[in-house]
Amino acid sequence: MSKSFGALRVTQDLSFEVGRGEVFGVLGPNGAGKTTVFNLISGDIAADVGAVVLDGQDMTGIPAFKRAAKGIGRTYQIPRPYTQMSTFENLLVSATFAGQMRGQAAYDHCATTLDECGLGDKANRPAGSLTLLDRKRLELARAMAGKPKLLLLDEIAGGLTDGEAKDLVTLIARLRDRGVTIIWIEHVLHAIMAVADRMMVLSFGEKIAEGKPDAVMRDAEVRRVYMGIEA
Amino acid sequence: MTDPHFATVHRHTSSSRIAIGCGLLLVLAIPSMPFWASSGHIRWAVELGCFIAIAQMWNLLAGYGGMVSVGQQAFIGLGGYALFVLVTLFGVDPFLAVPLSVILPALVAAPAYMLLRRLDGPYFAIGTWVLAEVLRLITSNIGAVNAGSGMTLKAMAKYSAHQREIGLTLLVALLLLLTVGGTYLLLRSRLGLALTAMRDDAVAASSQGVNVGRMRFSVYLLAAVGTGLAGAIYFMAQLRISPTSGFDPNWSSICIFIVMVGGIGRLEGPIIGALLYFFATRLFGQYGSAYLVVLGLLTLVVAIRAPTGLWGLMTRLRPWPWFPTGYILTKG
Amino acid sequence: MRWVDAIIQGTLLGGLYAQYAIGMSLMFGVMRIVNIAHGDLVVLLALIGISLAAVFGLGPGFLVLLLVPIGALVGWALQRFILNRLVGDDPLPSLIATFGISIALQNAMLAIWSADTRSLDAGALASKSFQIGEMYIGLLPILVFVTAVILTAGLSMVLKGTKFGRALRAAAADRDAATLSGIDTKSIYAKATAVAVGILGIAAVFQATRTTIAPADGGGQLIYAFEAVIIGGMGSIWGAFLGAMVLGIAQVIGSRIDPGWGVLAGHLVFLVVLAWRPQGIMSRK
Amino acid sequence: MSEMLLKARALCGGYRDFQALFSIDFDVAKGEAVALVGANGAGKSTLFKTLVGLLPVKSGTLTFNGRDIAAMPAHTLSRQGLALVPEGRRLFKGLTVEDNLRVALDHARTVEPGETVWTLERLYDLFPILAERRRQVVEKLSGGQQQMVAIGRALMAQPKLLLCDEISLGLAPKVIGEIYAMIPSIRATGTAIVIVEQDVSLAQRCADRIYCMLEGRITLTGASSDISREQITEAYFGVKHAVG
Amino acid sequence: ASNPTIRIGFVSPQTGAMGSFGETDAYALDFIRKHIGAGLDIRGTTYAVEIIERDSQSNANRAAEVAGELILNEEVQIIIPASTTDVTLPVSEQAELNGVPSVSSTAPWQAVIMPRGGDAFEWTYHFFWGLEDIIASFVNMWSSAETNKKVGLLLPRNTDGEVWGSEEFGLPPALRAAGFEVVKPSLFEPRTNDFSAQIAAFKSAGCDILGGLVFPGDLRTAAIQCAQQGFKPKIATIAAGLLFPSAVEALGSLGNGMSTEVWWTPAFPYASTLTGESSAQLAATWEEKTRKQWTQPLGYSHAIWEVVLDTLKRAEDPLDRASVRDALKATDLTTMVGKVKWANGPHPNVSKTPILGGQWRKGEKWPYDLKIVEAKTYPIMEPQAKLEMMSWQG
Ligand SMILES: Nc1ncnc2c1ncn2[C@@H]1O[C@H](COP(=O)(O)OP(=O)(O)OP(=O)(O)O)[C@@H](O)[C@H]1O
Ligand SMILES: Nc1ncnc2c1ncn2[C@@H]1O[C@H](COP(=O)(O)OP(=O)(O)OP(=O)(O)O)[C@@H](O)[C@H]1O
Ligand SMILES: [Mg+2]
Ligand SMILES: [Mg+2]
Repeated sequence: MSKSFGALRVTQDLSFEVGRGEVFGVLGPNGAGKTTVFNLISGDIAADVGAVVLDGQDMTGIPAFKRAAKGIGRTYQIPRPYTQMSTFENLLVSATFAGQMRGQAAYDHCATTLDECGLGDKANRPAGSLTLLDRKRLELARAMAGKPKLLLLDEIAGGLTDGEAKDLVTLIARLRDRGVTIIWIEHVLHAIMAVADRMMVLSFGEKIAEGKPDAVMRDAEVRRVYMGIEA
Repeated sequence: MTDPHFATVHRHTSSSRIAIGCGLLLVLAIPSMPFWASSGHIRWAVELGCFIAIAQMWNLLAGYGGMVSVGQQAFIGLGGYALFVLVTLFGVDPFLAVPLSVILPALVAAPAYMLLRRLDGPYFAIGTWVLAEVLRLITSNIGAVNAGSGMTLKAMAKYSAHQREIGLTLLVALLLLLTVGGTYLLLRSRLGLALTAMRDDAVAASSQGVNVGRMRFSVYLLAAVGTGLAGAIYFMAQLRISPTSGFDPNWSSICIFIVMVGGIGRLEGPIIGALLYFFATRLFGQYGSAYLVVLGLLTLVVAIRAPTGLWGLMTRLRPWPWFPTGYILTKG
Repeated sequence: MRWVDAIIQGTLLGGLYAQYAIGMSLMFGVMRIVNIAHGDLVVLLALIGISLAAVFGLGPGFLVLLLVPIGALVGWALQRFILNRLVGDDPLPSLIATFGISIALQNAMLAIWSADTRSLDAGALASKSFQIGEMYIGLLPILVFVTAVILTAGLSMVLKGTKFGRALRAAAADRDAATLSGIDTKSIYAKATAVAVGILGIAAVFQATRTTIAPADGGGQLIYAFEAVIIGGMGSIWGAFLGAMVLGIAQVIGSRIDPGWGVLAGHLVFLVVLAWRPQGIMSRK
Repeated sequence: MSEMLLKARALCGGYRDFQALFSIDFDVAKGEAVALVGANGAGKSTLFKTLVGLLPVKSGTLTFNGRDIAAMPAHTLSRQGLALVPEGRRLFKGLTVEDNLRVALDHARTVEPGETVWTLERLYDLFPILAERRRQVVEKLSGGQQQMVAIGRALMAQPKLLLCDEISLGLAPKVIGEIYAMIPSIRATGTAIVIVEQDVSLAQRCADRIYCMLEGRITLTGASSDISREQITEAYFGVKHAVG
Repeated sequence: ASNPTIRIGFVSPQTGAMGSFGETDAYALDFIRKHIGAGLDIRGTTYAVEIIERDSQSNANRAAEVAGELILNEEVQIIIPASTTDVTLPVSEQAELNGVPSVSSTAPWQAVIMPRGGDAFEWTYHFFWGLEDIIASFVNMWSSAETNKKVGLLLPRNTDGEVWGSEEFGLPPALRAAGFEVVKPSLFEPRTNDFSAQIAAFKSAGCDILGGLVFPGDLRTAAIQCAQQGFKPKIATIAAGLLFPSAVEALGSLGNGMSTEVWWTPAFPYASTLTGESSAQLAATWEEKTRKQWTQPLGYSHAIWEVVLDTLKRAEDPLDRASVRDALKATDLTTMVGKVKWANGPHPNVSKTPILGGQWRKGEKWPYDLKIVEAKTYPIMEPQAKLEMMSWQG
């Protein structure tokens, strides 16, 4: 995949694969192009060259809403709730359209998901009144409500307390156990290290490392570029 | 209920059951008016019905679709002209021509949307206005429809006053069922969810599986058809149409006033707003400029003090919705 | 020659639209305030000016000196007491409020000044022109155009390169954050609207000199001003100016082809520009 | 404690019909680094917004630099040296990186002679990527880059007290490291810092004192070296949950 | 002791762009209300008369709405659409369909009859002159001066402009028949800002005469641009736009010497059948009361009430629409503006009244005075002056 914004080349010949039921971590300095990769996968923006293949199906040229229905769910780094709808209705949208559920099944699924994400008591509150952190939770809940096969998580652990981060990791592990494939962009290392099966590190749109979390973190280049540890 | 996650979702309330029941009865009562009401009241019902329909369509477009238009007069004029052309030039029966008149607005709305779809917010608004002006200017240059001097619906004279009233009231009842009832059903359906979601954030909605492009298009088209139908009925009652009366920007002013004062983004708003506007104009219209100054200031006060409109104020006092479209999770 | 003449006349006509458009560009393009009463304010200022001229026997030049501060004051008050409560991401509230103001203002003016048409007599200035070959170029349109250029250049400079301009753009983008950066957003907005309406004081004098003024005339030029701002690209003052030129030239060329199609030609060009570059011709996006 | 810069006593505040702060006592001394911790929804951001005047003080007293600022208009506070890096960045969209920073410079506090001044150059040294993107409109920056601009904008105001709400949110570890490494040098110029930080050990390391908030109240305060993790955890969650 | 009440509906543009037309209507209404304050005595029975006025807001839709309301809700016996085709057409249409007599004036009869199909109507009656008269009057005026007989026509794109410019029954064919060469660019959009195309066409054809129908706002724009573009015809005769003194004043010195049609002036040799006042007295009272110069619609605003009251008095049953209609149809009355008698008309629903030609000259009491320069078409009086050439002195 490649993508340029004008003269700025954001990702360049980037290729990677994620196995079914895997938690795949994506790390990289700010501006490395991680969010852009998500936008390319979810179809929010179109790639200049390259292809996204989900379950053997080529997604190139397929608009975002169809990709969602085919099982790609995502969260936004900067939350984008439907501010005038209630939290519950926010979920209902993706359960209905991305998850293609109807009626009682959708209600049940959304109510469960809200509880799982710790928003159970805010179900009927307008999403616009949520705090930043709750909005981030809502991002996750809404993506989950769409019953995705592939879940793209963009920095959802930032700002969580240790305890909350642990809960989150547990939740993600549970999702994986249900067979959901997860790609997770995260700067909160202890959280992602706790659950990722494999990781990739981007820098200036290029992959500088990929592999098991521990191995990646030991990589000198990664330590220098990303952690700022000269060794 | 052993399943702890069996969710209970409420949509209707007792107020809504009463309101919808009453509303249906009222609408169904309209066609019976020729048998008991005075001609004057029938005419009121027809005009009021058209205002409600036009405002409700604007509300669907602006309040739910997020597409603020100041050019809905385009479709009022097209609906009206379609009727006059069908009747006068093609000799179609007027009452039969009314439902056929929505074809023209639909045919124009489709390409118009293609042009406007890339615009949002104020861009879209101005775009619709220009489009309406373009239609007005083109119409006033077409000789076959009498160009600038407009057309007259002489064919109505072949019906008796009573027959005309029966026809018109039937059409208005149908119009209200389609526009108010139709919008309500649309909003309660899964499409309603999509519509509200994309109004709040179109990008997020499309990544959640909502086909934003098609939804917007459908809403634009539906609003055009509903507005066109109302336009045809309105001008059938007025008997005359001209480019300046059909494509009068004042229609947008009326929509804005009714919906904003009534309450935007709620189905109840346009109904309350239309009632207020209609009776205020009839009661105080003869006070000329003083009345209009007050009307203007009222709009200003609503914009500042009560952005949710009269319906917003009413719900704050008594939260009794007539047309609930939301989902309230009571147990989950 | 015929077409050269058309382009020149169109450009000069564009100068007229630019006078409306640049104030609107400031309010609509930068602050996202849709001011429906823009044209009515011109009429108000013109009527005040005509009355002053009648009572004190003032010439147009002197009137400009009076109307600009009056306009600025009106603009300041309008923003301070009304529009400041309504600005935000959503342009709808300001649209509704100014729509209400427009109706109230039009009818209040009708009650005060009656529906009579009035104008300012600029004497020979209005009908004077220069002859170049077969072409006649009116002095008044040239004055209108030159004034528009000066206003555009000035305003654009203020917006781009001054502390005031940056503060205004910042306040328009995020009021709370602007407050945090030490900007008194309400006062900045009030000043900006004062500038926008002050400019209309100049437009009012020109308008009353080149045609007539009656209370219901306000809406007439409004659509052109909006079109110019959008053609140019929101927020760009030079864009609005350029948009006004495009519109003026399109209208004149259109009416040379057939006088009935002049206004229509302007609208069609607007739609074409929108289809081709919805973000406007001067926008870098 | 040495000279007090900010002093809040029995401060109450919140939103229109919702009280979120209850009788808060909160002090910051000149040049001090203070950490504010607390669970999601505890009221940290609300406290910050109240301190800088974005939300009204409902009752209690609030002084900054010896002056009562409780009723002062928010926009006058930045000139007195109070700056906030707001939650969620709140950049000026449509303006370039440099214009965002300049807006703050335009209205900055006038520095006294001898004080170190934050200039654009100094900031670009700190975040070189911003120098590269200086002419780009901010909404096209990546999340982390935007956070850098937000920090930069607050610094440009030449603050005496810098309030940072979730400063490290969205930043790569390397940048977080750099920012925290910078704190001593900021403090050295006499500027005090309050940070909201979820990483308690990091907070403890870089702050002199810690305040813990729970449900709109300060539940624990003290020198960071004196407080144990357990105390913090308890103050965090009350008695409801204890993290195992 | 309640008297039977006759209800009269009255629709006029009091607000909006056409507001100046409503001024004399409101004045006459005031007068008539006082005049019949005690009620109307009809063959021994005293009837109370209620005049219900409605504002059309210068908007044709609104005019139709209020007409429907007056007819159906207020159940008026007769309806008066006062001033401008935007009121007359929709109101007449409502009256015709719902069977209510309507009486109107102040628009060339073709503009009221032709857009509605041109056939005979049962309920709606109109008195005014027609295009054939104004053409004759214009031709007489223009023939009285030395010109090259080339006329440039300026007409707006609206009902009036369409009718005046009609190639069937409008100005162009008639003028050609009278030996004039006609330059007629297509109709302009009202409130247009640029007339350079039309002016270029007139200039290249070398027109000595500028004619047409232009409303005041457009007229000033056009006149100034004519002067700028060096197009200075010897004669400028414009209908509608020069009706009101305010419009002539708005033209500034360019208005001096422009000529126009005259519907009514204080010099008309008729008197009111209601008060016996002469035309001059009517104008004098107006000027005294309003401190404004008299305007041409004043005569018609008055005359329409003469017709209405006369009709009601003759009606067999003034409370019955059909008998009011019959009385209206049988009208034979010499009013302030001349004789009204539908039996004479060129069309069953039209009664013609006189038209003269006038020229605006610098005045004494008021800035500009309207001098009658043409009275051949309807020789009801002697001309007051001879048509002079325009000076175009800016
Ligand atoms: N619409 C756009 N136009 C121009 N440049 C863009 C646009 N979107 C992103 N960029 C640039 O592309 C680069 C990659 O951005 P991206 O958001 O993918 O980074 P990221 O890896 O997610 O960073 P972070 O960790 O800070 O969120 C950045 O330098 C950014 O400035
Ligand atoms: N705009 C608002 N209107 C009403 N209540 C609000 C608003 N913003 C926040 N609140 C409420 O105020 C309380 C405190 O919120 P605040 O944002 O200050 O918490 P916080 O400690 O910053 O949490 P976080 O870690 O999530 O940022 C919460 O209960 C929240 O729901
Ligand atoms: Mg990112
Ligand atoms: Mg917070």
